[in-house]
Amino acid sequence: MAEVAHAEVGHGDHHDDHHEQSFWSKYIFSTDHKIIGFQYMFTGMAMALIGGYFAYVFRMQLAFPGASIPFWGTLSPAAYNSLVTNHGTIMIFWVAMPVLIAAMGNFLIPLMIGCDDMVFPKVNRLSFQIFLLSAIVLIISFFVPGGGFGGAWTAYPPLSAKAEFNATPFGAPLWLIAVTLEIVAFLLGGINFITTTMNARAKGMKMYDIPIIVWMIVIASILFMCSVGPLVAGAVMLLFDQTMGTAFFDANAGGDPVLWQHLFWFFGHPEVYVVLLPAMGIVGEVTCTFARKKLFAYKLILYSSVGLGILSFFVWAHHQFISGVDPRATYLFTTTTLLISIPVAIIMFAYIATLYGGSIRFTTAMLFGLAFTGEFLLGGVTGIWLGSSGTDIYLHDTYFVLAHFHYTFVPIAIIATFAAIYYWFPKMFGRKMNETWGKIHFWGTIIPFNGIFIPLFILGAGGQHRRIYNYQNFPDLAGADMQDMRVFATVSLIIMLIFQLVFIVNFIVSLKRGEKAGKNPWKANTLEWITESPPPHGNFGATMPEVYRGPYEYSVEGREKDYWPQNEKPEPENR
Amino acid sequence: MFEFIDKFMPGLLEMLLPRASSYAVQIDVLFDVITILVGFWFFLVLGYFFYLIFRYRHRDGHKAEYISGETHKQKQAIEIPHYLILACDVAIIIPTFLVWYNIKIEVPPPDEEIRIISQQWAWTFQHAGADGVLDTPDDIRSVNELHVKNNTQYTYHLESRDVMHSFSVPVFRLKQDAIPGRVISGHFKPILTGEWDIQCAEMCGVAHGIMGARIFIKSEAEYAAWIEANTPETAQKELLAVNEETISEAKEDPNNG
Amino acid sequence: MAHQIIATGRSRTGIPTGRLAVWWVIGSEILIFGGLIASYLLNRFNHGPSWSVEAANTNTFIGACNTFWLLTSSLFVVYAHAASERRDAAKTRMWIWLTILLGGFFMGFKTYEYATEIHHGFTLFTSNFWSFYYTATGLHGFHVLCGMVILALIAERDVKHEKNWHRVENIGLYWHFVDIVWIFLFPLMYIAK
Amino acid sequence: MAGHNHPSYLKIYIILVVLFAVSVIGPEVAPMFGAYAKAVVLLTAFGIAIWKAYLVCAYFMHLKFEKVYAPYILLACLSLLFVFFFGTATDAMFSNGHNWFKDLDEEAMVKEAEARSYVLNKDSHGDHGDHGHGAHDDHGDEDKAH
Repeated sequence: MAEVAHAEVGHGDHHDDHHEQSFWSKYIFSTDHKIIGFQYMFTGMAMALIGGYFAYVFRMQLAFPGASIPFWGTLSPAAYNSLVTNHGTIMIFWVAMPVLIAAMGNFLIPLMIGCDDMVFPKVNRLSFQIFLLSAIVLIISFFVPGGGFGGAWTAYPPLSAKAEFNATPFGAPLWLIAVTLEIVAFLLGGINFITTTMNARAKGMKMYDIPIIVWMIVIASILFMCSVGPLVAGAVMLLFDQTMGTAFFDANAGGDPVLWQHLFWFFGHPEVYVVLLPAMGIVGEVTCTFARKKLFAYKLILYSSVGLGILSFFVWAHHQFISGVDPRATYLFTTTTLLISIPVAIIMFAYIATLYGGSIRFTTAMLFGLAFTGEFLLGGVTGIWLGSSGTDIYLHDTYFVLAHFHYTFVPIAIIATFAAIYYWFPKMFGRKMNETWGKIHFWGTIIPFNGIFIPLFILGAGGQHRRIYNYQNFPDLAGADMQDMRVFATVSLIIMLIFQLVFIVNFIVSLKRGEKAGKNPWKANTLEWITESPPPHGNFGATMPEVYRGPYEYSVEGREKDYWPQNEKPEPENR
Repeated sequence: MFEFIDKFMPGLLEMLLPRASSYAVQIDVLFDVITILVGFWFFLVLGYFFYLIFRYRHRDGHKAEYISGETHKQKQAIEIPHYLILACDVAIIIPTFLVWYNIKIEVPPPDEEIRIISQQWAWTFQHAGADGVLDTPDDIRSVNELHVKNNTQYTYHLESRDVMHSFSVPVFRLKQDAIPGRVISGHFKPILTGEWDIQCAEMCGVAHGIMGARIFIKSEAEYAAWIEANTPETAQKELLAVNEETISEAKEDPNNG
Repeated sequence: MAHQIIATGRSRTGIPTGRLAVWWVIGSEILIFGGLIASYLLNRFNHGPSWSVEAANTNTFIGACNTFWLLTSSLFVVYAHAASERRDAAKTRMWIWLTILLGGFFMGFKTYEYATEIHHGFTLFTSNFWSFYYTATGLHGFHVLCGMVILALIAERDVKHEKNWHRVENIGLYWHFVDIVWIFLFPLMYIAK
Repeated sequence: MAGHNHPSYLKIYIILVVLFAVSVIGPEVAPMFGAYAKAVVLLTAFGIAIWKAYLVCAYFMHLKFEKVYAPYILLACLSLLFVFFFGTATDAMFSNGHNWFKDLDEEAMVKEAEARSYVLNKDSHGDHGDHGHGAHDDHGDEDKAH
């Protein structure tokens, strides 16, 4: 059976052996996991620019309502709704997921578990192509008559179901199709990650020798796969409602609009952990390498993330406390929601404990890694106000919620991603990024980030609701001090966006002129660092690595070197 | 009980918004309790985190220790705080349940009922009128203006005509989504006279951003006068005119006023 | 350097990679169909009286025939798998084509059923019961159709040339899953009235 | 997985067909059980569906002989469905609950359904096809009226 599979895939890959590949077959239609990882990464970055631009436009509107916005013009309410909706959708589905799971998963999993590619390279390519198609469909949806969909990323029907309500007869279905395609792409990708890790590990790599980020990506893929099914069914139903006029979610004809909320949040809440776990994995890797420490309580972290995954299926209705679910059900969901703080806290404590007794090198990657831990702490704890149903009555759908989940999602999708890019850039492209500019970028990202969202916590606690395009319409919210905070947040955002230019320039310049990295610039243990930078096709050359120990054997006593690569044969006396 | 605890609390939310309903104090107290518990942990952990970063920064000739974190003693470094967090969780869950029960589960016998009908993009409030009974001819309907009597126990019935809306009165600390096809009931008791915002807190379409209303909490005398002035016999013509007028025009008045 | 992907040949779990992936695919399909069926059930319990009046109009005879076709095709596809393990290309192809034939019966009956129901005035838009009926059976029919196409491709491109034998088993698993979905759709849509 | 001692496929198939026959006959004979008719239908319809699904999974899909991972994967997915169902059932499945009710006239829906039902009307009206269409059109008009 296995031989046959070999022959088949080998055939498809045959032309990769020619040294003179065209640009197309090497970078566009490649089945190589590294190239597909890059494709995901660059598509994700491009979409992040769009999402960031949207954020800039609507923050400008909030700070200077009605003014003409540079690079946009005057913002209409419909366009505002559309920008808010698509900012959320893009940042979650087209930035966080592709960069954290797909790009990092594709690039790292085969390298870290010591095999030459994903188990289904063609499925992998197909996954990216569907993803790209979904991104294109989403972008098209901004330009159709009626404009892009503006019913919030949660797309609650009946607003999302009928054009007479949402006024976007083409935008809404296209948005839904784009999201569904994206989900299909990640189902294919996720199954690939899971089977690869289950089946294709290097010789000697046992359960507990797998680097934590691989575990995290696999758990996240499983979470995604298990949670998204009902949403796919729901998306089909909603699409029928939108385009054909069925009444699945139409209360007048006996449907139930709240059912969609359940279908959506049954996926939507685990989705938070789908993007959180890979980010935590990245930070775990970075922290260990630069603190020169073994990961504190590896097994406990692993079990906690599995527990986190399971528990995440029992909390979804905390998004619906006040949206019409039976109030008695809330007791259960409050309890589970507050309990979920425990596994998250265990992981965070373990990361902090990892620093204890370390020898911390403040590289840019490490700074971003530490910043993730610090900022995510705030994002995590603010969830408690919202998970507690009592305070959620007041805080639901205010800027407090918004600030809370930006304090989780920005560390996840932006800060951890930067940590990953600064950390693995040498492996990806063979050169290091400039550290000085990296540190300027770091401070230019972290300080404005807090400047954006801390005022929003206060605004939210003051009763300011989300998705409102002009607070001057509400006398209680139109006060000068509240407006000052909005302006402060907007200015912070602009500063943060400007500092991203530093990153882009640094990235491009380092591609060409960066310091040569060599095989293992950070003196790390995991398998990706034993091969060339960038890794050749097939990753490890003639002999595939064999694993003898866990991934975090740093500073082992009695050894001269403070790291101990996983594939290094143990010396006889140690045995 | 909440009033008593409130004496020892910083009253963070009250700094930002007054409390205009009988149960606002409960949510404020719960908010403060969570703030204190969580804030304590957050700053403790963050402080320790920064201490570790500073203490174990890289210095020449200094090598990191090898700590696996797998021994029982080392694991306690995580286990003990995690039991403490569990204790905090319980300390939060219990008052949470109480607050939730008081606000969303138990509906005290009402002095007066009110029907709230939401649609794109306006609120219609059906006041019980002079006789205090809903669905009688003397009901007073008003668009985007909710008039309530101070110190009166209200029960509201929330409906939606088209899409999801959310009835949010920040000064009451009250929020409830309106769902087409469902009638959702709840209660509030104003305790402070004045005039404040009502917002729609659920994305409801293009003009979601201006779907606001005003709540007027009146003393008994003012409220009686308002009833007097607005009962349909005397105000039928005006009311009809308001209803016939385009929604946006009707809405502009309270917001600008 | 090898041209072949080493990763695909590894099997740390002991389950061949292709089959492992199929299990995951089936797992996710369970949740997709399950989400739809759960939504159907929630509505059905909520609107019990009116939906049972609606459900009385489904054609139990055709539903039963279709169940029978799929059950039998499951037997055939498992025979195809048994034959493929003996590396008997001719037998494997025969059983696969018989499976496709029964799939074709299923689709034919389904088409006739849809036609009569539309003729009787029950379309996708008649009421929510019919929306669920057409969506669930349609999604299932789409899976049957996909299964038939893949079966045909495997029979003609792989089995005929005596390669990729494992694919017979993998598509068989998928086919059984489609059968199981129907086993549940049949009582839900046709029997419970 | 060849070489496992599983029962012959034909035997399983015959059991399946017998079960299938019982599930079809179930509703026909159920009225004989009087008060238990509904329970009998549920048992023959869904009890047997689960049994059949088990047989197909265990023997045709060889799950009985597969490595433990596979059944765990499927069971995990299945159990999540129950989580979803019971979490959602608190409001989606009922017409009224604590402090809320659904503003829907079930009796009117029954009447509508009866009016357009083909089975109920085919005896009284010879020309069933037209009637069905008529009923449907009426419904459509009502929808617009909402």
